[in-house]
Amino acid sequence: MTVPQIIFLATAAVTLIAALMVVTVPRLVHAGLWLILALGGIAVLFILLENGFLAVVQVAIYIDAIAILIIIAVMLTRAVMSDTDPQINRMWLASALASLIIMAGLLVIVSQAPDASRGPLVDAEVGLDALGRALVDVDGFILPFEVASVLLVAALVGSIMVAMTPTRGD
Amino acid sequence: MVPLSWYLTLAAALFAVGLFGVLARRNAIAILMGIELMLNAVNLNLLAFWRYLWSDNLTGVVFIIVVLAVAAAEVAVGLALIISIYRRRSTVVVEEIDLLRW
Amino acid sequence: MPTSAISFDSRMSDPFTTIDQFIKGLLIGLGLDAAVTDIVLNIVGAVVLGSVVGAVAILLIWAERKLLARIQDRIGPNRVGPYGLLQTVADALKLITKEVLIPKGADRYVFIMAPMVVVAGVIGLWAVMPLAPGLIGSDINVGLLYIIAIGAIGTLGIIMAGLSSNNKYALLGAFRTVAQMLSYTVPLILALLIPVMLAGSMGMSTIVEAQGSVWFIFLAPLAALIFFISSMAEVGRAPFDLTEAESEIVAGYHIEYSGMAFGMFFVGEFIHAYTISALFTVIFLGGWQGPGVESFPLIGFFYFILKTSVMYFVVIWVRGTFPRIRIDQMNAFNWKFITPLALVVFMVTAILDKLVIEAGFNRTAVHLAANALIVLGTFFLLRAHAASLRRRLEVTDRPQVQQPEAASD
Amino acid sequence: MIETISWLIPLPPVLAFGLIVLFAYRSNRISHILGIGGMLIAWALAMSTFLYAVSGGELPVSTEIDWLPTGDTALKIGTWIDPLTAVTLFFVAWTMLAIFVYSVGYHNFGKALDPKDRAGLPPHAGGVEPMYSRFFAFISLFAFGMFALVVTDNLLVLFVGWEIMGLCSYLLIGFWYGKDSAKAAMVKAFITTRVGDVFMLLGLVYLYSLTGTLAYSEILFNPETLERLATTPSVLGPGTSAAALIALLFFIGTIGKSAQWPLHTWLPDAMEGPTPVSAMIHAAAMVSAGIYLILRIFPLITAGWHHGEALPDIMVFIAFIGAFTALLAATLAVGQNDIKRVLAYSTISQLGYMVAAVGLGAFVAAAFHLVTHAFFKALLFLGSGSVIHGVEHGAHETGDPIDPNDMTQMGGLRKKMPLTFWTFLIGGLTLSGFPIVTAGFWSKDEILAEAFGTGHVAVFIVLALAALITAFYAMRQITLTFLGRPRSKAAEHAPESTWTMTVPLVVLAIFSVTIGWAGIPKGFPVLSTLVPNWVHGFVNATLLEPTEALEFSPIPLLVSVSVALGGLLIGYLMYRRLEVGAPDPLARLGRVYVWIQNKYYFDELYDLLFVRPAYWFAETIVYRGIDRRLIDGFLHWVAGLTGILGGFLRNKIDIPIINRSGDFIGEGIKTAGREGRVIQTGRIQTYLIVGILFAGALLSYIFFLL
Repeated sequence: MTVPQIIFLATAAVTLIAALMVVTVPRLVHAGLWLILALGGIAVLFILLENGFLAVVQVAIYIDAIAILIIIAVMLTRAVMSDTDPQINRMWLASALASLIIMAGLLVIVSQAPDASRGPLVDAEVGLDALGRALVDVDGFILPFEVASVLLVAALVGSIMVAMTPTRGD
Repeated sequence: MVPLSWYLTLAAALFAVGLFGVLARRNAIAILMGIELMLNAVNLNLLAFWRYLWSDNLTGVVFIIVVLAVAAAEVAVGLALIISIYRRRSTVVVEEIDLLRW
Repeated sequence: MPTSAISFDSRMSDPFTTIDQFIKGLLIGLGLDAAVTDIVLNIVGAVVLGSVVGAVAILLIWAERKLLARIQDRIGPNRVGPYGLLQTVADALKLITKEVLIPKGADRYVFIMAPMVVVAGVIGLWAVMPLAPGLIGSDINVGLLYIIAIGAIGTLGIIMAGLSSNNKYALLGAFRTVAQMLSYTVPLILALLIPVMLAGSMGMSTIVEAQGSVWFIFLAPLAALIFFISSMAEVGRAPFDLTEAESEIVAGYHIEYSGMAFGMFFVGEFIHAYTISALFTVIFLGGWQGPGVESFPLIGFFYFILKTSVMYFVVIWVRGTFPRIRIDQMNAFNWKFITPLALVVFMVTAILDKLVIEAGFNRTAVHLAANALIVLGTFFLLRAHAASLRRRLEVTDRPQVQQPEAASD
Repeated sequence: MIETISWLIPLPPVLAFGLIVLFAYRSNRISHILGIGGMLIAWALAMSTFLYAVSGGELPVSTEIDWLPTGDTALKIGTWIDPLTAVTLFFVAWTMLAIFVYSVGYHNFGKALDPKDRAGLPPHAGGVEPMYSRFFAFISLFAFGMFALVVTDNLLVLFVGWEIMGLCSYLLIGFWYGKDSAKAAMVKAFITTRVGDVFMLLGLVYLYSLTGTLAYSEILFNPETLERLATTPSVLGPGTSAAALIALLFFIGTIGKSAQWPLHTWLPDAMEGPTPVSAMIHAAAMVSAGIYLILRIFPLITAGWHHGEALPDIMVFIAFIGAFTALLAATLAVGQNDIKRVLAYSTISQLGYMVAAVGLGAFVAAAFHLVTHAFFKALLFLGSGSVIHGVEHGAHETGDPIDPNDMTQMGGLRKKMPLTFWTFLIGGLTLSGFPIVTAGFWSKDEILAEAFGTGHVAVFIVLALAALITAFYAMRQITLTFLGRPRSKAAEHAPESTWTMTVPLVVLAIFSVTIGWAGIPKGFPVLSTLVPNWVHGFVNATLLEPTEALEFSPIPLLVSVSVALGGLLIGYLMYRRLEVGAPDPLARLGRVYVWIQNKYYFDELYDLLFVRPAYWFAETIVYRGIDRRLIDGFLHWVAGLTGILGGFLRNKIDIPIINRSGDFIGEGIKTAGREGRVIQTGRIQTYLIVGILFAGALLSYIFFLL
């Protein structure tokens, strides 16, 4: 057992438990907080994978923005669904079965993958510079980058339009 | 040294957990949370593959950035829709949102 | 936390590296593994940094109370210790001995965790703060991004506090805080991008080193101003302290907190303000840069503390002299003024940075001139807007004998 | 240069037509600016062409381009400028320009629109014509047709222009389509001229089938072709040559267009249109086109004949028709009281002169008379329009309900309308052939001299007699209209017309006098030494085989002078003291006068011979017999059969078999849907679960069992 392995196992355990809590706890606010924990675990795993940039981005986007948005949405809609109501629908058993099937299938595939047991490459750490240039390079990824930005603008405008309070004339 | 299969296994488990949330939760916001978990599982996979197999190639990282952007957009629009539905129909339970059902 | 430890590439004359090497050698000599040594050293460093920052808060509170008193023509604390220096210690002792009340119906664990999250989020920022040449918790290359990411964790703590208190004033305060923090993050990030462009890196020490000849406040004064204003709003200091406006929502999100739980929020706010001052110093005032740093790196630390303290004085000064603004003014100011302005400055700086590459007098002059032009343009736009507003007011104030043509004007 | 100009001459009017019809129809001012502007440009182009021709430019000018491909060859379109074209352009451009300008005043431009006026009816009193812009569009198109006919280099385009003018005359005669008489007149004019056109088209086809071309240069000015046509026997039999048959067919076209007997009946009725239209038809364009045609095909008519030989049958026929028409129409003109009808018969009569001249081989005399006639007849028509306009105005002012066209109601207008009187007097004298000073004298005299000189005494006598009658009715008209005392209140209050109407009159009057001096015959005492006979030399150059100028002979001159003066004198004496309500002095002729007044019953004759049989045939044979009995009967039978078949299909097949099975399918689907819809929970989660389970099952089947 090396140090990275210990860190990985600890983080993985925390992440998985937090994820399980997210889908099972009846109080949605708590689910949101557990979600933050799970996402933070993912960020730690990103650091373990030696990509600090994505880890920080993960924190900035998922925890600071998405998770907080979700919690606010929970707070805004809390009045209609009391925490004592069933939070799991009647088909939860079938859902669990389906999820297990998916997981089993994925694990089967993973177990048969030829490279599954290999370690990380030695020459890691592609610089932030290279990533930045690749994102705006015509021969690189400028198209997905621009498409993502257009998508974000569209989503911004769209969500404002959808959530806007209807005016009196509506 | 952490083998690649550990990450893949963790991602598979996380994906399954998120899928269970999507399939079983009644609250629309909780379903969104499940979707976020699934997306994160995918991101974890992508970065693990990048780190273990193609670290000289930036495609995996760019893919994650695109997934992040899509996730942000999805949450924004999704929450806006949920709040809009909540305003009009006073519910966020997906089973009760059945206006178009026969 | 990042695995890479204190930077190793410092010169041998660097005292901090020497200390690091010495302790490391000592531990390895005791029979520890090299990797474990790194981890231990990291933990020790983090503990020392956090403790020192926490201890500094006591001094900060005293300084602020004294200064505010001077501004308000009072004397301030002067009974406990010399110049009342131990007043804060006494207050802390009182708070620690008091019971932490947890209201009925509160969400117990979340309630307790909230102040910790707030304080942890603030202290976490110091991990990437370059205190002196070579003295930095972790010199990651995405330092500024880290600042933004971790800085927003405080928001989470405030939401948790507001949610778990089971009190409507707390919830309202939390909502206000979140709205304010999320909105002012936009101009804050836009303003931070400008020094990133000028320095060509997001790494904190790189940014400091880039200011060897000219501080960025002279290259980008408008960005500095925008950063200062929006970080004040992020902290929730006056005049943006409407998150805890006593006259409106009693005490905001921490209304139900008592004892040291309340003390943590209190301390967290002061540390946050000091952190913002330190950040401003690092990003715009050249950090530890100053005469003689080349030969004696230790002086850099004092330069840093000095500049930060001056900035902290400015923060207190603003708090003591500005009235609180209304919530609609807060939002309008952000979305209608400071965000567009930040966008304009950002674009202009980006273009200029592309055009004038080599450092020197030309670069400074061009950037300063551009900033001055933007200020002038903003000034005239505001005047025109004010004039049109006044005209509209005059038209609507007119008596009932309105001409039909007047409507079309 | 001249080639380009020759192409451009017809274009401005048609452009003006298009612009007026498409864009300018709302504005009267823009409409007439466009119309007159287009005409002015065409006039300038025509004048420059004419000047080029008379200043000794090389003639003929000929250009052509391919138009319609017809197998190996192509129909050509082109221009052809020779002396005949030049002089025709000259009078056409001048008279048309005068008519265009005159129309502005005639249609009361500048006055307000009378609210009582309706489109399709003449304005009641002094108001502007409601369809003002439409009028200018039509006459612009008319001008285009005439110019195209004149400048073209082949008979096909000539025919096209011919037909465009036919259409325009139809439209313009019926311009006031609200009047029943105008409607009848327009139909009559159209159908009557169509009779001639059909024969002309036959001639075209026959000519094309023989020669394979319709270009002037390859037929009319190609001696080989003419020789071949003259010697080829026609389809009618060995006695006639192809040239003669073609010439005859073309000549029938001229009979229709130029209103020669027996197709002359449409022309007097054409007076229903506005007066500028009458001038257009009678002087500038329509009827002149007929004469232009026979002048143009003169080489074809005279193919195989040489000057001084005995006339071939076809020429005798043409001369006979011309002379007969001249006399017939002149006698008819005497009996008319309508001021315009007199002029209409006079036109027919004068055209008869020209046709007779062509028949006698007097090419130059016919062309000369065509030019002079165009000017003085346009002058007379426009003058009569001015008179009518004035009398109408007077009638409206005094409330006197008279027919403004009736000469017996006029009189004494000399004082009221001096300018109109003097110009009309010049026109009338020119028509009568008043000696020496008028152009009509010289041109008519030349025809009489030709008839006498070539030894056709019968024709000469007939024409001289017609000239006498012409002078008589011209003087009768002048006297009745202008001299003596007013015979009605309207005539007392008739005002002089506006300048837009009188200026064209003056211009035309000047031409009516001066144009004749170009054609003073060689050997005429005194004058011929002063002014050389320019026309003869110039126009003769058109022909490959120029006609010879006759030796001067005093006999026809004396006859001509005496009949002109005599006719004028008789007319003045008979009518100078006509009182109100008094019968026409001619009524003393008794039965003959009745015949004249009824136009020798030609209309009734044609009605009996053609119209009634046509109606009877249409009603009895075609409608009752074929249409009702045969076609309708068959259709009714088919319809009944179809009905029976349809009933069978509906009751035995459609309802029991198709409908029932269709209903069964529909109901079955509905039932299945009603039962099956419970599967659709509407919950995506359920669908997802089912989908994942099935996908898992499928994948595991593929993965493990296969």
